[in-house]
Amino acid sequence: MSPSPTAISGTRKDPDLLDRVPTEVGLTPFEAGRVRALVGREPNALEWGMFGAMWSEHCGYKHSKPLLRTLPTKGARVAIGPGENAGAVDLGDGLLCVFKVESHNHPSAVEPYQGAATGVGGILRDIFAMGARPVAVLNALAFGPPDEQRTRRLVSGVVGGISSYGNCVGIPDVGGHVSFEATYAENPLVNAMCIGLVRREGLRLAGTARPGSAVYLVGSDTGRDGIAGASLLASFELGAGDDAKRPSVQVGSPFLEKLLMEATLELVERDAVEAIQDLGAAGLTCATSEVAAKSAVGMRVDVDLVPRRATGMTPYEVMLSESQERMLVIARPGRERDVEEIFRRWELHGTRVGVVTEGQVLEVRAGGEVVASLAPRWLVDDVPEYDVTTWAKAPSAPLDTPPGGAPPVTEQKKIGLELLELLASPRVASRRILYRTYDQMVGTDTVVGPGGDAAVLRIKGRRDGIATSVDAQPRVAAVDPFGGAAAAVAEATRNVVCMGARPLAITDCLNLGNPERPEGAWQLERTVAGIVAACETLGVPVVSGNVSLYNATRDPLGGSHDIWPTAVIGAVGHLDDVAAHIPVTTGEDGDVVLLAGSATVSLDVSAYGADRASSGGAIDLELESRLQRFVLEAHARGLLRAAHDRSDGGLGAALAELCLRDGKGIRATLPAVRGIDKRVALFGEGASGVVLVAAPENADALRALALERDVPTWTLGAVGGDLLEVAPVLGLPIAALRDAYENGLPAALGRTL
Amino acid sequence: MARVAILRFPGTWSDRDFEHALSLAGAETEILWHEDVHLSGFDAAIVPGGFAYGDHVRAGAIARLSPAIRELRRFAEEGKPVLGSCNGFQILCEAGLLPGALTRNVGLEFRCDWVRMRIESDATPFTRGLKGAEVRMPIAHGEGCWVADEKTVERVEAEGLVVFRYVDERGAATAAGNPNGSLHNVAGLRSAAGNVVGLMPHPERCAEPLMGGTDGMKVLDGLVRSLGTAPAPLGV
Amino acid sequence: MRYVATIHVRPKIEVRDPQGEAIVGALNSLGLGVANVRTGKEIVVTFDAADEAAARRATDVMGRELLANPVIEDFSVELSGP
Amino acid sequence: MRYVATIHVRPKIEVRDPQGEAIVGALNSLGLGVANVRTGKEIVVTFDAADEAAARRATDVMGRELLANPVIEDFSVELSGP
Ligand SMILES: Nc1ncnc2c1ncn2[C@@H]1O[C@H](COP(=O)(O)OP(=O)(O)O)[C@@H](O)[C@H]1O
Ligand SMILES: [Mg+2]
Repeated sequence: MSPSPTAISGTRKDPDLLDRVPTEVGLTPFEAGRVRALVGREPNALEWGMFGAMWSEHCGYKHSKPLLRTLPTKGARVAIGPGENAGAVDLGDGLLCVFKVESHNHPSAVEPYQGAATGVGGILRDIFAMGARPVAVLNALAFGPPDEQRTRRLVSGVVGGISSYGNCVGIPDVGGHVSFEATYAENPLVNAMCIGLVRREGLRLAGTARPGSAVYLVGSDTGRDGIAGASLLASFELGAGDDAKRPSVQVGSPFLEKLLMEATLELVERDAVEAIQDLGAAGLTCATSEVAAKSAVGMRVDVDLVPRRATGMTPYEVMLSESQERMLVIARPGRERDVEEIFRRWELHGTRVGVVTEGQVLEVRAGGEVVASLAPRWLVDDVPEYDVTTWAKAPSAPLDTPPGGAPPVTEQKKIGLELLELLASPRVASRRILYRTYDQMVGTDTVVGPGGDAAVLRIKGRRDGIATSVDAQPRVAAVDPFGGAAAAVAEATRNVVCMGARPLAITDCLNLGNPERPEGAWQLERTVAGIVAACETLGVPVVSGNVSLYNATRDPLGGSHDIWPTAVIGAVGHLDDVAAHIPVTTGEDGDVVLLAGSATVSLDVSAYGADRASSGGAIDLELESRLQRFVLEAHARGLLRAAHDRSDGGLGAALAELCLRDGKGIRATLPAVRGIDKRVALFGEGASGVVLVAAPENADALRALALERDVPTWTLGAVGGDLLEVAPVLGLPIAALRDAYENGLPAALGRTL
Repeated sequence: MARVAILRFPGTWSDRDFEHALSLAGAETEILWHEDVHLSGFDAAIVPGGFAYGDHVRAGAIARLSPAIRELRRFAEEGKPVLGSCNGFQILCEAGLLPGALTRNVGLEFRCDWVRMRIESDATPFTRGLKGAEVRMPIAHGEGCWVADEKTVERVEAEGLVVFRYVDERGAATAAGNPNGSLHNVAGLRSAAGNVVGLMPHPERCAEPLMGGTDGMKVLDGLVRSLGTAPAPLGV
Repeated sequence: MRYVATIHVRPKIEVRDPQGEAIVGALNSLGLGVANVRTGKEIVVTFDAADEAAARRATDVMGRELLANPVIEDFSVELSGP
Repeated sequence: MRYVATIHVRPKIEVRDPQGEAIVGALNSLGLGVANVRTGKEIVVTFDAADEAAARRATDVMGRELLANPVIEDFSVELSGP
């Protein structure tokens, strides 16, 4: 058993504190009881704080872990599944692609610029902590209506923060997703995804520290910023009385991150380290206990040795500070000099703060005394788990917010004008005004950046490449969390397929409301089930992810509404020959334009809008799977000139976007599906639709292949002219489409392009 | 083979990109850490893009204090070719190797996009024979607005120091073609002697067809050819 | 009446100032013995207001609504004129 | 001896200040009658120097060598302490 440290004064004397302390660190009485049973004595305040942070939802996944275990995580190409800093797929020839998505919703709501910036910083560290060099970032964002002042401030702040951080570190931002829906007005979503590459032998995991090795803390000095911020402790009143006023806002330093990244990668390259762990939520507590628990060792840390940015910091503050841009580095015995030399050359502050020990005890020292002594596994592995399905309950009444959101089009205008309005609407319009502030090309590997269905990256010195996309389907999920999550998996992988890449795996970020409420629990359960179903049918495993719960929005009456359950899905696909991706073009004059997959669409949860949604547009995952395989096969046979996913704005928007690629026209007719209104056919949305363009001489072969693969197709028309013509309903000049699509978002945000 | 030094400051990120692009142009390269920059034995030097020292204070301001700058100045005085791109251009201006200063884009936003430029001077090792040519290159910067006092601007124009000028689709130096508000649409400059050149765009990002353009290779290839030892470039 | 206000915006004392940190390093490399640097902004606004009380109210709005981010910055005002 | 210097860095009057221009627009949209805005920086340096003369020389070096670019900016110093 661990030595019993002297209690921090006050804990034992004041009986009131006995119950107050665990509550203040966010533990329920039940959890406090578990802690006492594990520790076998009354923990002191620091120890309570460590438990509070590590057993928080954010670090401990209390409400989601049992569900996450149901995700399919195995596959021939999976190199590292969930559980590490990030997951990885095998690209062949010894190269791994490491990736993960992470949320920074709450910090971004408090301080959009710094919240988003430090979100990017955090996900980058997750990737390079594994020894992988980050090669791209993506971001998925969700805001309220863009004409609201508050939204505009959030958009400027969040996009500014992402751009400032990623650009400075020098990682290209190659894609993303933005939703504008009222449900996110108070609670924006900011999810950042990062992709890195590492040779198999360069991979570093947390579970490889051995007793006797030196423990270094490197990077930024430790300050009072964000003390235990992740454990939902906005104002923890332990110690000095002014704690409450301390902002938990953390300010990032991308410059320091760049140095930290280069130094870490050099440490790995020179094989000077045993294990590396980034410091994120719960700071030093989390990093030390995770490395120790995963390596089945102990660790002794002397907080007096930790370089501080503020004076008079208590051990509690040092152990729970969430200062950005720090890494824990376990040196290989005998290589300490090299480690220190690398820190020095990259102009970094790196200090030896402890040692890996034999017994499985995490011992924190201060002023020559032991101030905390806990088994790392208590903090990491013994987190209580709650089975939310036991109280999950579907909402009895349909949602009171029409997920269509937009006012119903009562007085129907000319359908051509409606298409222009739809292209200019925030749900559909080009995101260029946002992503042009991101460096998309640094690294010179971006073959296709933002603006295509998915981004394409080359790998220098190799023939193959990667395609990646991040997507979400919040409107569908609002009425059907299962369908929305499944549709998001389908869309992300389909986008990758539209570049000619085979989806290898996904990462997911579950942005949901309060899991303690029956409906929140139901949404969580259904969301995970939707991902499971889609992954299984489409044959893509989940290799990493993140859960962000308690995303709630207040209504004017003071009640609290959960946001729509929003699964953000990042997909990574592989191209054997990166130069042979499906190009982002309109096609040549005379090329045949077809719709493949499903023509079943509805206005119910579309960007066009409906007054009340009755269904979330069910997805046929078997058809989706056949469609994706068909597109890849058609491309492999050289039958495709271009491909474009039908998504927000339906077939009308898809055709318009296709025209805008090269500024060429298309003459088309709507697919003849019995009983479907022309507006539904043009603006309706539904999964599993891809618009394909083929040279005339290949069209028959393409249709024959589709027939053989049991994928329905509809021939829509041909490329040519300088209008988008959809007979008999509209004919619009390309310039008008461009104007609507490009200026829509700037106008909605009250800016000029 | 031409030996080209690529300077790396804390926060530089285009170093590897230049290394790759120059290797396509047939040059031998070495990345040098700013504290140990010794340029004897090199035929040319590149100051690449990035955020040296986080661009704190002003872009290039802290990098200017590095020992590398003294060595670079000496090297430039010997008449050796020096190219600064993006942050490198900012550093060269801060160091006084090129006139004027680069300030925040008038739109106040970082901008990553393709721009068009006209090459206005061929009196540099990078642009020989390219006078009048129009090129397309990517930019990625938040502080690329070139400013100087009136007298300097006049001198720069009178002496023909503008090497790259932003132009619109019709080839005119209009506001529409200017991504950052630079005076006189200046995108890149040379020193009076012509061997030091700086520009905001990124030639190393458009040196192969897969990257969407090859005009950058013209500049890098120009350098290698001017050094007189290059094999035929690859991939263009 | 025309007033001129200088509005000083500074990061709150407990908020990290990475720019200040970078300047410390740079100044020390010049051989100066610098212990600490904090960076802020200074915005000089020339504006019209009915009287001094109105001018003060206006500068307060400027600082609160636009120039300072209350989550991480404080501001102070020096008013002169008319 | 420990000194504290506040170094004010301002764009030269003939240099365009796009940030200032943007602030004019934003403040006027808040209903304030703003005629002109100039933005500058304010750097507070805590440092050691032998005496006041040395401190003044040091702040001069700070301004000239790093904090202000003479092509576009002017600087002034307020010194206090020790
Ligand atoms: N926040 C963002 N950052 C970067 N790129 C983005 C962002 N949002 C959208 N994009 C890009 O804009 C294009 C259109 O996005 P979206 O409408 O979500 O496409 P799709 O419907 O095909 O997923 C995509 O290439 C996407 O990567
Ligand atoms: Mg999308």
